[in-house]
Parts: sequence; C-alpha cells; structure tokens
Amino acid sequence: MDLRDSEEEATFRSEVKEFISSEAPKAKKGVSGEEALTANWEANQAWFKKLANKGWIAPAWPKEYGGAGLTTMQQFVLNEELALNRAARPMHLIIGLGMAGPTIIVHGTEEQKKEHLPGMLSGEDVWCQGYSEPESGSDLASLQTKAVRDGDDYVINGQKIWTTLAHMAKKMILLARTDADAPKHKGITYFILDMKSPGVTVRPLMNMADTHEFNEVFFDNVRIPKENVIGEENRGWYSAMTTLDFERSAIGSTTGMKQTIESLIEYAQDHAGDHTSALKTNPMLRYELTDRMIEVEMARMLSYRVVSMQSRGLIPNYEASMMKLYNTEMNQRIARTGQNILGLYGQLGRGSHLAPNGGRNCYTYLRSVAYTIEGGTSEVQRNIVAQRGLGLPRD
Amino acid sequence: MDLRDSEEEATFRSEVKEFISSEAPKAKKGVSGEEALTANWEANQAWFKKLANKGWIAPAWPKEYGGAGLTTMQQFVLNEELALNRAARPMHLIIGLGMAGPTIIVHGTEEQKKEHLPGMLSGEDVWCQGYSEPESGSDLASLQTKAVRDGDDYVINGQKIWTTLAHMAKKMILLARTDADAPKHKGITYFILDMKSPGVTVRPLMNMADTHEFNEVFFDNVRIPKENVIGEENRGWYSAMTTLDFERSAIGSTTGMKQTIESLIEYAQDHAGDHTSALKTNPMLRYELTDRMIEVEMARMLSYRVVSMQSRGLIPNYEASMMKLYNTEMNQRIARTGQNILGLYGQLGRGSHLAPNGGRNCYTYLRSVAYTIEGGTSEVQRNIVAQRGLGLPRD
Amino acid sequence: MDFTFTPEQEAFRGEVRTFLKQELPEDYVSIPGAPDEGDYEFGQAFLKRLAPKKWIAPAWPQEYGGLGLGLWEQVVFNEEMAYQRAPLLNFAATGYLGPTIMMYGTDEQKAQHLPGITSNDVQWCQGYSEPESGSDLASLQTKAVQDGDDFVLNGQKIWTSQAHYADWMFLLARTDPDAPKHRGISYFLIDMKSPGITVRPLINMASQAGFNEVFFENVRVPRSGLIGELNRGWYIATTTLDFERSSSTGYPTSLRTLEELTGFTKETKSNGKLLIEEPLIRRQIADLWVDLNILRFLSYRVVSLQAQKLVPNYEASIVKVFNSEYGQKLARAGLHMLGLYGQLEPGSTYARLAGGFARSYVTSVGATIAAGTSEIQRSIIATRGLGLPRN
Amino acid sequence: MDFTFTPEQEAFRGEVRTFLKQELPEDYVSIPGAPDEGDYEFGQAFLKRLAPKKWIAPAWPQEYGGLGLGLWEQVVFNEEMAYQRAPLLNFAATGYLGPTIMMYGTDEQKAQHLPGITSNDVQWCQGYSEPESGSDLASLQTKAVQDGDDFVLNGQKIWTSQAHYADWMFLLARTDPDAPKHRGISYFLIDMKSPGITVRPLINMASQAGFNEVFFENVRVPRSGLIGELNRGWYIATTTLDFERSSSTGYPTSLRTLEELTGFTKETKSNGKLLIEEPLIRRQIADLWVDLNILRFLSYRVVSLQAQKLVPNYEASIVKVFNSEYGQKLARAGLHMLGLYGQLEPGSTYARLAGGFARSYVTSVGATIAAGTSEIQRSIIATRGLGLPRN
Repeated sequence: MDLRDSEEEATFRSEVKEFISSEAPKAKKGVSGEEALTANWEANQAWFKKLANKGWIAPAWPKEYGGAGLTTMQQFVLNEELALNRAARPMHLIIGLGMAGPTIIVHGTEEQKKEHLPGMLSGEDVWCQGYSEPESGSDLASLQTKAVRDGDDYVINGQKIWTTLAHMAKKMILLARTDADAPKHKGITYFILDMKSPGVTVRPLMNMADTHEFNEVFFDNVRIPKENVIGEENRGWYSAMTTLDFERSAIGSTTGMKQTIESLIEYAQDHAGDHTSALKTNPMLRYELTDRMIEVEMARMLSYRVVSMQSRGLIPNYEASMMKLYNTEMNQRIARTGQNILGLYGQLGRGSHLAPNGGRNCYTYLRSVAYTIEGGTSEVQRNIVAQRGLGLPRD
Repeated sequence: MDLRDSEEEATFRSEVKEFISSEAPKAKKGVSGEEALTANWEANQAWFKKLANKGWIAPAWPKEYGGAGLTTMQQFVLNEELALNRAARPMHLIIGLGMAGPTIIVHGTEEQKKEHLPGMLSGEDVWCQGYSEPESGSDLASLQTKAVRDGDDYVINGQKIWTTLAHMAKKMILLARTDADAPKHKGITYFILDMKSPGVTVRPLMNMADTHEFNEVFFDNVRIPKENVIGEENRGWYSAMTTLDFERSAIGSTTGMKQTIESLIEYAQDHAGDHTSALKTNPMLRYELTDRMIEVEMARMLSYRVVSMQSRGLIPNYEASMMKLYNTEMNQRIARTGQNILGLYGQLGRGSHLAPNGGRNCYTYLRSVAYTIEGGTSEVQRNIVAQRGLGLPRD
Repeated sequence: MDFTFTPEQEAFRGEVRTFLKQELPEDYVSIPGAPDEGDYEFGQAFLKRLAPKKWIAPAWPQEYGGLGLGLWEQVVFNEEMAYQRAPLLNFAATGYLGPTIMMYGTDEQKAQHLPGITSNDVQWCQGYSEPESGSDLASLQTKAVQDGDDFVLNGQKIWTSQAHYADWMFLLARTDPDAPKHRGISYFLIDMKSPGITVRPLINMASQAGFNEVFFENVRVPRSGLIGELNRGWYIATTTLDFERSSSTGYPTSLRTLEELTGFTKETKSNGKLLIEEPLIRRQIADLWVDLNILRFLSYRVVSLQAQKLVPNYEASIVKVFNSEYGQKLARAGLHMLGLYGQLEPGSTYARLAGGFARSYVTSVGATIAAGTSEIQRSIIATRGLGLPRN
Repeated sequence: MDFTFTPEQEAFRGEVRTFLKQELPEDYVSIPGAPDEGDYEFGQAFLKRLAPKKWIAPAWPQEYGGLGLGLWEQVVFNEEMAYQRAPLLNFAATGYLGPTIMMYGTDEQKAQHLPGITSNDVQWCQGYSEPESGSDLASLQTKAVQDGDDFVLNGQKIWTSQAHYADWMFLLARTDPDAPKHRGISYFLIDMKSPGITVRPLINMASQAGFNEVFFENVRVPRSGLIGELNRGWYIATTTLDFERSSSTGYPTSLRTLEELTGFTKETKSNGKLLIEEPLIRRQIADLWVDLNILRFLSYRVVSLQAQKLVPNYEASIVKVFNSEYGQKLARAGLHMLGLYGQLEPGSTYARLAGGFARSYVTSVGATIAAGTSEIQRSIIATRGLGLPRN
C-alpha cells in the first residue's frame, strides 16, 4: 500500500503541472468547477484548443481515435492537477467526449466515426443528451418519445426534459422508442440528432438560481436519416450503457470543494469586521468550517479508492455510489456553511456588485439541491450500497 | 386563551405549595424523578402517608373510592408543584393507582373493590404489571401465557418479561390467554395475582446501568382463585384498556429535565477549573446547553397543550404521542450533553465517590435509551402522529 | 389556564377568513420574498380594500385609525392573514414605526404620520443597518449634524427593504460622535423625496430586487423629523425591536406550507408509489408536524406574557431561533420531496406548488440572520434564560 | 499510488488469522471496556502464547524482542488482532513506553525494561492525568524532589487504567516548580511495589473497576528511574502521544461490530418483518458503511505519511475525531436496533450480540475525551489544517 505517486506518476504529474503553468489562463483563487469554465470563456476556448492538441481533451480515448490513451491513474493525475491549479476543464464537452464518443467508437460505423469524432476532439462541437422525459422519473427505460420509420428517415415525436446545454448544443444523443410492443428495454433505438433539424424546439427551464442550465426539448415530426442510428435498431438501451475506461474518482469536484472552503476562510479573515457573522468572534463557525474540512478529506479518500480500483482493472460499483452520495450531500453542507459565514451578503445574486466572491456561494447553495437528485438520488445510491456493498436483500 | 392560572387554580396551587413546604422531606437540588423516590426512602414513606391522608396519592379517583376527585387541571398543578419543589412522587405505586385501581373501580365487584383499593390508597401495596412477553414484541395481544380453569381456580403457565418492580410487588395485574381458539384480542382474561403464590419465580434482568429495574416472571402451575378475575372471562383485553381521567401531561418529567439542566449548569460553573470540558472555555457546550434549554421549553408547551385538552374533556391522542416522542428523545440528548459537560468524570458509576451528582447523569445516559422503546417506540409514536394527526394512510 | 379562543374570537376569525376569501382571487398565489412590480400593485389594491375596515393596523387605538383590538384578537387576525398569505406591504410602519410614534411622538407628529399609515396612503421603509455595522447595529456611522432648524444627513444604509417604493423612511443616525456608541444616536423620519437621497437596488439570489442601498448626501431633515429626545434614539428603537422577535405569524405561515407539502406527498406518485408511503418521507413529515405544534404554543406563550404586561425576553428569542430554523428545515424538506421539479422558478410550467419552496429556500437564508442572528439569540437565551456567564 | 497490500503482507495476515483462530476458543467473546478478573487471566494466558512468536511487539527491532516489522506489516497485524478482538493488555508499554525507552533510555534502562515487555513478564500502567489537570496535562502537580541519589514522590494520579494489575508505572512528575509549566516536568519509571503507593479503584457506569486513582506518599525512586534529561519529560512524553492519535485499530474493530450488527438485522424479525427490511434501519446501516469505508482510508493515509517519515499532524487528529465519534454513533445505532434487549448487561440470557453494544455505549463516552477531547482535536485541525487563527 502506498498513497504516494509512483515514479512514473510523479513524472507525468510534473509534465501536467508545467503544461498548465505555461499554457492555462490564470485563474482566480476560489474559482473552480463550472465557474472556472464560464468565468473567462474566450481565454478558455484557446486553452481547450491546446489541451485538444495534446490529446488531453479526451485523455482516456485510444490513440487511434485521437485520444491520449492515458491510464486511469494518469487521467486521475491530470484531473487532480487541473483542479488543484484551478485550470478550466471542458465540462461543456462532457456529453460528447464522455458518452457519445465512446459509444460511437464501440458501436459506430467507420463513416459515423469520421463524421462525429473530429468535432468532439477539436472541442468545437457541444453535445447534449436526450434521455430523461417528464413521465419517466428515475426509470429512464420507460421513455415515450417515438421514432417511426418513413423511407430513409425516422420521424421523431415527443419530448425530453432536464436537457443540460441543449441551447448551446450542435448534436444530441437521443433515445427513442422504435418498438412500442417490445419489453421496455428492448424497443429503444440510439440516434444522433442534428439540433438544427426542423421541428426541434428548445425551451429553457429557469431554475431558482435564475440560471439557464436545463431545457425542455420538443420534437414535432423531426426527421433523422437512418445513417444516424448508432448500433442496431431496438438495441439502443444497451448501446447507451457503453462506457470507456472513464476515470470516475470525481477528484476534480472534491478538490473544488476544498478550494471553496479555502476561499470562505480567506473571505472570512479579510472581512472579519463588517459582517454579521465574523469568523474570529464566532466559535460556531470555526467548528462548522472544521467539520467541513474533515468531510472533504474524507471525500478525497473515497476518490482515491475509486481510482485505485480502476487502475487495477476493477469496475467501481457501490464504491462509486458511496462517493456520489457523500459528495453531493457534503456539497450542500458546504454551501450552507458558506451562507452562515457570508451572513446577509450571502443572499446577494451574481449580478450584485456587493455579492462576495461574485455570488459563487449563493449559486452553489441553490444548485447543490439538484446534485443530490440528478444522476440517481441519494436514496438510490444508499440502496446500491445496501444491496451490492452489504449483500442486503433488494428494497 | 390564557396560559396563566385561573383564580381557583392559583388558590389550589398555594395550598399545594404550602403543604409541600411544611410536610415534604427537604430534597437536594438536581434530584428529581426516580432519583427523588429512592434517595431518601424512609422519609419519603412518611411523606407518601401524608399525601395519602389528603387523598393526593390518588388525586384523580372519585371521592367515593377514597380519591381526591381533583379536576385534570388541579392534578396538573399538583404534579407541577411536586416536581418544581423536588418533592418525591410515589412512582412505585403507579401500576396500582394508575392502572389496576381505575380498572377495578370500573369493572370490579364490590368485594374486589373492598379487598384491593385500600392497600393502594394507603400507599402500602406495590403492584406490578404482567403484560409483555418475550415473543410478543410491540403486539401485546399476541401473548401466550395460558390460564386453564380447574375447579374454582385458574392454573397459569408461562412467562412475562420487562416487569418493573416485580421484585417489590405484592400483587400483579396479569393478562393470560383463556381461549386459544378465539381471535387474539378476544381470548384474554384479566387476573389479579398474589405475588407470593406458589410457582411464581421472579428473576432480575440487570441492565447496563447495573441496576435492577426489570424482571422476568415465570409461572409454573400457579393457581389463581376465580374471585380474582376482573370483569368477564375472555374480555380482559378490553378491561386492560380502561383508564380513568388520568392526567397525562408528563409535566413532572419535563420539569425534572429542566432541573437536570440546571444542575449541570451549576456543576459546570462550580467545577470550571478541573474538568476536561469546562463550560467557560468551551463555547460548544454553551450552545449545547442552550439548545437543550430551548427543547425543554418546547416540551413544556406540549405538556400544557395536553392538560388543556383534558381539562376541556377531550382525550389526547396523537398529541400525547408527540409528547412521548419528543420527551424521550430529548431526554437522550440531555444525557449526552451532560456527559459532554462532565468529561471523564461522567463515566463514573453511582457507587464511585468521585461521581458528580452521585452518578445521576450517568444513570440517565444509560437509562434514557430504553425510554424511547418502552411504552411504544419512537417509530410507533411517529406513525400515530402520521395517521391520526395528519390523516395519512396506515403504514 | 385556558388554551382555547373565546367564541367571539372565533367569530372574528371567521369574519377575517370570509373577507380574505372574497378579496383574494381563487387562483391567488403568493410567493415568499420580495414582491415584483405586479405583486406590489396587487398588494396595494388589496390594502386599499382593507383600509376602510380599519384592518391595516387593527390593534391600534381607534383615535389613530385602528380598532383597538386586544392582543389575542390581534393574534387571530395575524394568523388568518398569514395563513391566507395576504399581502403585507407596509409592515415596518404598522409594526414598529406606529407604536414608536404613539409612545414617543409629539401630538403634531402623531397627527402628521399615523393617519397616512392606517389609510395606506404613505409607504415607509426602515433605515437601521449599515455596511460596516454588522451584527452590532449600534456601531452605525451615518451622521446627522444640526444646522439651524434642520439636521444635515450624510451616510449610507443597506438591506433597506422596499426603499424603492417608500414615501418615507424612519432611520437611526449618529448625532453625538463623542458619546458612548449607544448614547449618541437619534431617531429620524425622512421624506424620501428630499434632495440628496439615492436608492440603489441589491439583486438577491432569486433575482429579486427586494433590498436596497440608500445613500444620503447632505440631506436636510427638519426638526419635526426628530422622534423623542436627541441622542436617545437607540433606546427608542430597541423598544420596538422587541416587537419583531415576538411576531406571531411564523406558525400560520408554516402551517399552510406544511399542509400543502403534506397534500403533495399524499397525491404524488414516484415510481408507482405515493410519496407518503415512503417511510423516510413519512418520518420527516411527522417530525415537521411535531415541531410545528411546538412552535404554535411557544408563540402563544410570548403573547400570554405580553397580555400580562410582561416584556418577553429570552422567551421571544426562543421563538425567533426556532421559527427561523424551522423555516429553513421546512424549505429543505420540501425541495427534497419535490425532486428536480422543486428547483424550478415560480412561473415555470413544471414548478410544483407554484415554486414556493424554491423561493422559500432562497429567502429562508436571511431569516436566521436578520433582526439578530441565531447566534445572538442563543447568546441571549444562554445569559438571560440559563444564567450562564457572558461569552 | 497503490492501494493494495503485497502478497507477502496478505500471507502474513493469513498467518496471524490462522494463529488467532487456533488460540481463541470458538465461543470466545470479548466485551469492550475494562477486563474483569476472568478476562484478565484469559488475556494473560493468551499473551504468554504470543510471546514466543515475538508478537507482543512485533514492530520492535529484533534486538529488543520484536520482529522489526515494517509499518504496513504492523497495520496488517494490528488489523487482524483488532478484528478478532484478541486481548490487548500491556498496550501502554508496547505502544508508548517501549518506543520512549528506545529513543531516550540508557543502555542499562533498555536492558532492564524492554525484555520484560516483549516476554510479557512485566505489566505497566501510565501515570499522566491528575484530578486538577483536566485537559491541560502539563499543569500536573505531583512532585518529585531530589534527595541524595533518589527522588521522593508525592501527589496523585487518576484515570490510571489497570493500575491494580501493574508491576511498574511510567509517569510524569514536576521536578522544577519555578520553571514554566512545560519545562519543569520529568519522566520516571516506578516499581509499583515501592512503599508509599496506594491504588484505589474507580467504578465506572458499567460497574467495571477499570480506572484507578493512585496516591504517592514519600515514594522513593532511584536515579535509574529517570528517563532522559531532568525537566525534559514533557517533550519526551509528547513524542509518544502522537502514536496514540494515529493508532490503526479503530477501523477493524468497528468493522467487526458493524458486520455483526448487519448480520443481526438480516436475521432478526420484528413484527413479522426482517429488521433490514425497515427502510430507516436500511438507511442507517448504509450510512454506517459509507463512514466506515472512509475511516479505513483516513487511517491508511496516516500510516502512509509515517511510511514517508513524515509526522502525522492534523491528519491524525481527523482520524481521532472521526474514529471516536463513529464509535459512539455505531453504539447508539446498535442499541436502537436491538430494542429493549440492547440494554441488558453482558451475560444476561437475553442479551443480544453478547451485550457488546450496551458495553460499547458505556465505554464510548470516554473515547471522545481521553487523549485529547474532540474539541481539542478540532482546534488542532482548525489551526494546523485550515490555518485559522487560534481561539
């Protein structure tokens, strides 16, 4: 057992560090995660280009498809260094690079690879994911959007919801029902949809942070040519489950949370005099911050464990659920601690000139609620831990 | 709405106060509840005699049966004053005065009343309750102890558990099955058992506080004469559900918890120098104590509500469950706060010369676990609140 | 001891309820937090109809435009208003300023200001907080310097709710910089149209413009704008701050919200099961009800003290802590139960329960901080309620 | 980075496990807390069989009676011992005293004391705490005054575990009352049979006589009983205190307990349903497992720092806080799940899981206080880990 970098890992880490320090736009302290992405959009686009040139935009993809072919541990080091140095990560490309790309590599034809992969690898094409529907709840496979064959096309009618980035996306990976009579997992086909196709309507869903992250997408007789079916008809559910050796330790988010705590401390020390809840005079806040710090360290251990499993060729299962559960609930606690520290100023929005740290904590406070629900609720994760980790009977 | 005493209540309160101050043995600060009962047993026996002479040992019983015939609100004032002034209450008589007595008054014959009530009213006879059995869990009516008619007697075989005071008791109210074929609630008979009958064995169950509060009681061909059946054969379950207008606000226990907090504060202020966790230097303890204080005040409101309902002739239902739930869980929190304040000394037992306050907090810490389970677990109480208070469907 | 309202009080409650049902449209939905333009106009129209009934400040004496309601009748009225979520717009004036003028104002001041409040013709805002003062309000720096018959005001206020709608402001300013901080403050009334006043909105995280900064640059206040004695403003203001801690609207507001949430869990299925059939949700709902019941009686206790002419002290702090923390707990529980839909803004097609939980999740943050943080309240309870030494 | 044990380490684990399975009887039940007479004798007999394998202190160098195990091998050994609940009786000597003598002792002292520890012939107790010293150990008052070649000791120690069984004690005493408090303390070894020593048991709430008070009345200690330099005892002792914070036995101990509790909920029915089918219990069990997994890796991180010859600092405090608070949480959860039976004493017919939860509920109180309270640990984390200013 050795929690240190091996010699190779240390060498790779230096390479990454140097690359970031010479090439990445300088980031502000306390900025991480989604913030780092949008804070300085144009500089970041240039930076992503450089990442792409090195293959580090798709670090896990095989070299033959334009990736860097990194090992899991190298990916981990890359992600950790990007986060530690507050370099922006191309999170807007995640659906393309992390889901659509790997699926096309495994199930796509040569033509499909040629058509779709380059735009992903250059960082130019934003993709979105059309899985969730209003009635489907946590049982995704119950989706109702229909695709009916008509000549060389399929005609799509229906609706998706919670579609992140739909308003910026060029393409969508879309699951639609092609056989209404088959058992629910066996009548679904996996399509690639050009978002500019006639009949596609994107409508924003404004959340309580008043930001535009989610959309509804409506399909009104939208035509998709049959060349855009990935894999076999009616086997789309299984194609959608494909993933490459994607590094799952979430080390970037854990590191980001640690930086959030650090920025709160910094803020509290700078503004001890003029706030309702000053760190120095309020021992409760000291304890709260300390407990959050303990929790972040705990989260890091869970990240380490997951990457360690992956690097030994194991597939994290309930271990990843533990991490998701822990991280998202911790994120809410951090946001609340933040609000306690910032006092009345914490409630100011991003547009306000008096909002501390540009209103970032308030954004986290609002956004963190959904994290515990998206991608499997906390209760679903607990049940996975109970069943797979403890061998308890199914709920 | 008026939370103050009415004129009549105020007059009665003065009478009680005066009586306590002239007649009750002087109690130590910080002593309440079960402690007050056992702390000074002989002086307390004399005091209970005086209470009995005034009829205040059975305040709710009708005057014709030797009670004081007090209103609910007067009982409440009596209980509150006893607690506020730390006067011992005859808690060892509760099964006789609160359960057996009222049942005999309603369902008993004249002979039964003459035989059993005087010993209760004089405070001489301790009673215990034979309801729970090892296999019955929270479904009491599933009891298996059998009573078989044999001439003028019934012959009892079986076992009871969690029988408080069985080792001191003269008589037991015993539920036993007389018809094994009837539906479970309809084959049970209500007996009075002389604890000195041949075949009765009492075995202590020592709890983790190393105190003897619970017992097992075994019946091996124990004979009970038929005169000791209360009410009809096979209708015992319904007799057992009888209660008189018993004051249920638990104001004594709430007041006792407040006194526990006060004694912790006193202790902490006196011993600030020589403990691992001193109140003055540890802001966390201040906050903990404050939160416990808030909670006790909240519990008092629930007590007031219950007595107010009763005094209007209403029967507290889910309101009493709320109180039970809240009080017992709060009691655990108070005990934990106490342990945090007492530091290493908190772990010393009652026999130890260094144990603070005679080891009382450690006793509460150990005993408070069972309170949330006895008399309906917290989950049962929550379900009553959900069903009856909120009209939610049954679990 | 008597825990019931009298038949007369219950009849009054019925009257208020009937009136509100008539006056608030059936599809009326009130969203917590700062009112937007439409909310504000709707609220003003509603208050115009309350005024003829003398229900703007029904507890005030009749000579000042109220009905002289008793304390418990006022509780009944407040409960109904809060439960029906009737708009409350000039609360600072009816709650704090009016009683202050009645107690400390001259006859001229009473005649000038009280009728405009009860007729709802004049809107007020409160100018206490300043950027540098934090939780120690008495450290305020806005200065008022005597100049002939006037005072000249310079400085800045912050967190001023609805300043952009207000006609007048009542505020605290320092009139003696050399005195100990509590003894150099005076209490003023200022016409918001006076030259030198600038109002700048602060956008909160729900993108509402509810709070403002207000800047004063050589603003002249005539002597008639001074309430009570010079330099006694701190003591005048704290008398009325005690009213805020003991407000009795927390319980009915939460009652309505919890009723709706409970209803939602009884009607909504998730994965084929009613939400309320989930034991974890069932447990959470039961616990929320237990706490709400307690909150109710804690509030009544404070009123009962007031009815005995006693000044609620740490008892009011307990209500304040419990009420504001309960609001946060309820908002979080609600958002959790509503799932992803809970986070949508009010007005969105998919928003559940009109988006109220998202909004109260946002606005409940301020509640544990405004008017004395929970920490300060706990400190009051520790020293006054428990007799602990000061921190 | 590599999170696996080597095949050699796993083989060693297997060897330890096999040995323990052989040596501990099948019906062996270990109850947490202070050993009673029977437990103590059983433990001594067991240690007698460990000694020939040099497993009393396997990490010590071979010259002192150990095997010179590496750090990770020691973790493996400790994990197996803790998981099998093997008796640990002379822990203060193997954990703290031994390393101290190796680092600061003379060759004579090493020769005199180390072999007795690894052969398990000499039992030791630790004399640090005093009644008045509270959490500030350095304020200790027991005095040692030089008198010819001896020191004369007067004073009192408290919380001295197993003093009634011990042959020797290592303790701290004040040798210079005029120096600043940390600089006037020396580190002594004392034969418990010396005239003037009185041991008095303290009964804990589980009615166990685990702790003692120890009184010294003119006890003479020869010069050979002084470890290291005069007046440097505080610094000698704190070096070894760091070992306690980073002990790696918390995880395997809790693992065993949680496994048993989980097994219990899978086998036990209540009202016709398995306990584990109750969603609230299911959730509690899942959360306990998540936390336990974390505890494991937090512990390994501390070892990893030590393996790099770094001194664990706030990282060890995190483990201490988390471990002791986890123990309390687990004990409470267990008692809750066991129902009324949970509260019965070990040995009772109805006690479930051998009454272990009742006992650990009792003993877990001390865990958050002994060796630096949770508050002190949090304070270390705040200042060293977060860079916050001191309180």
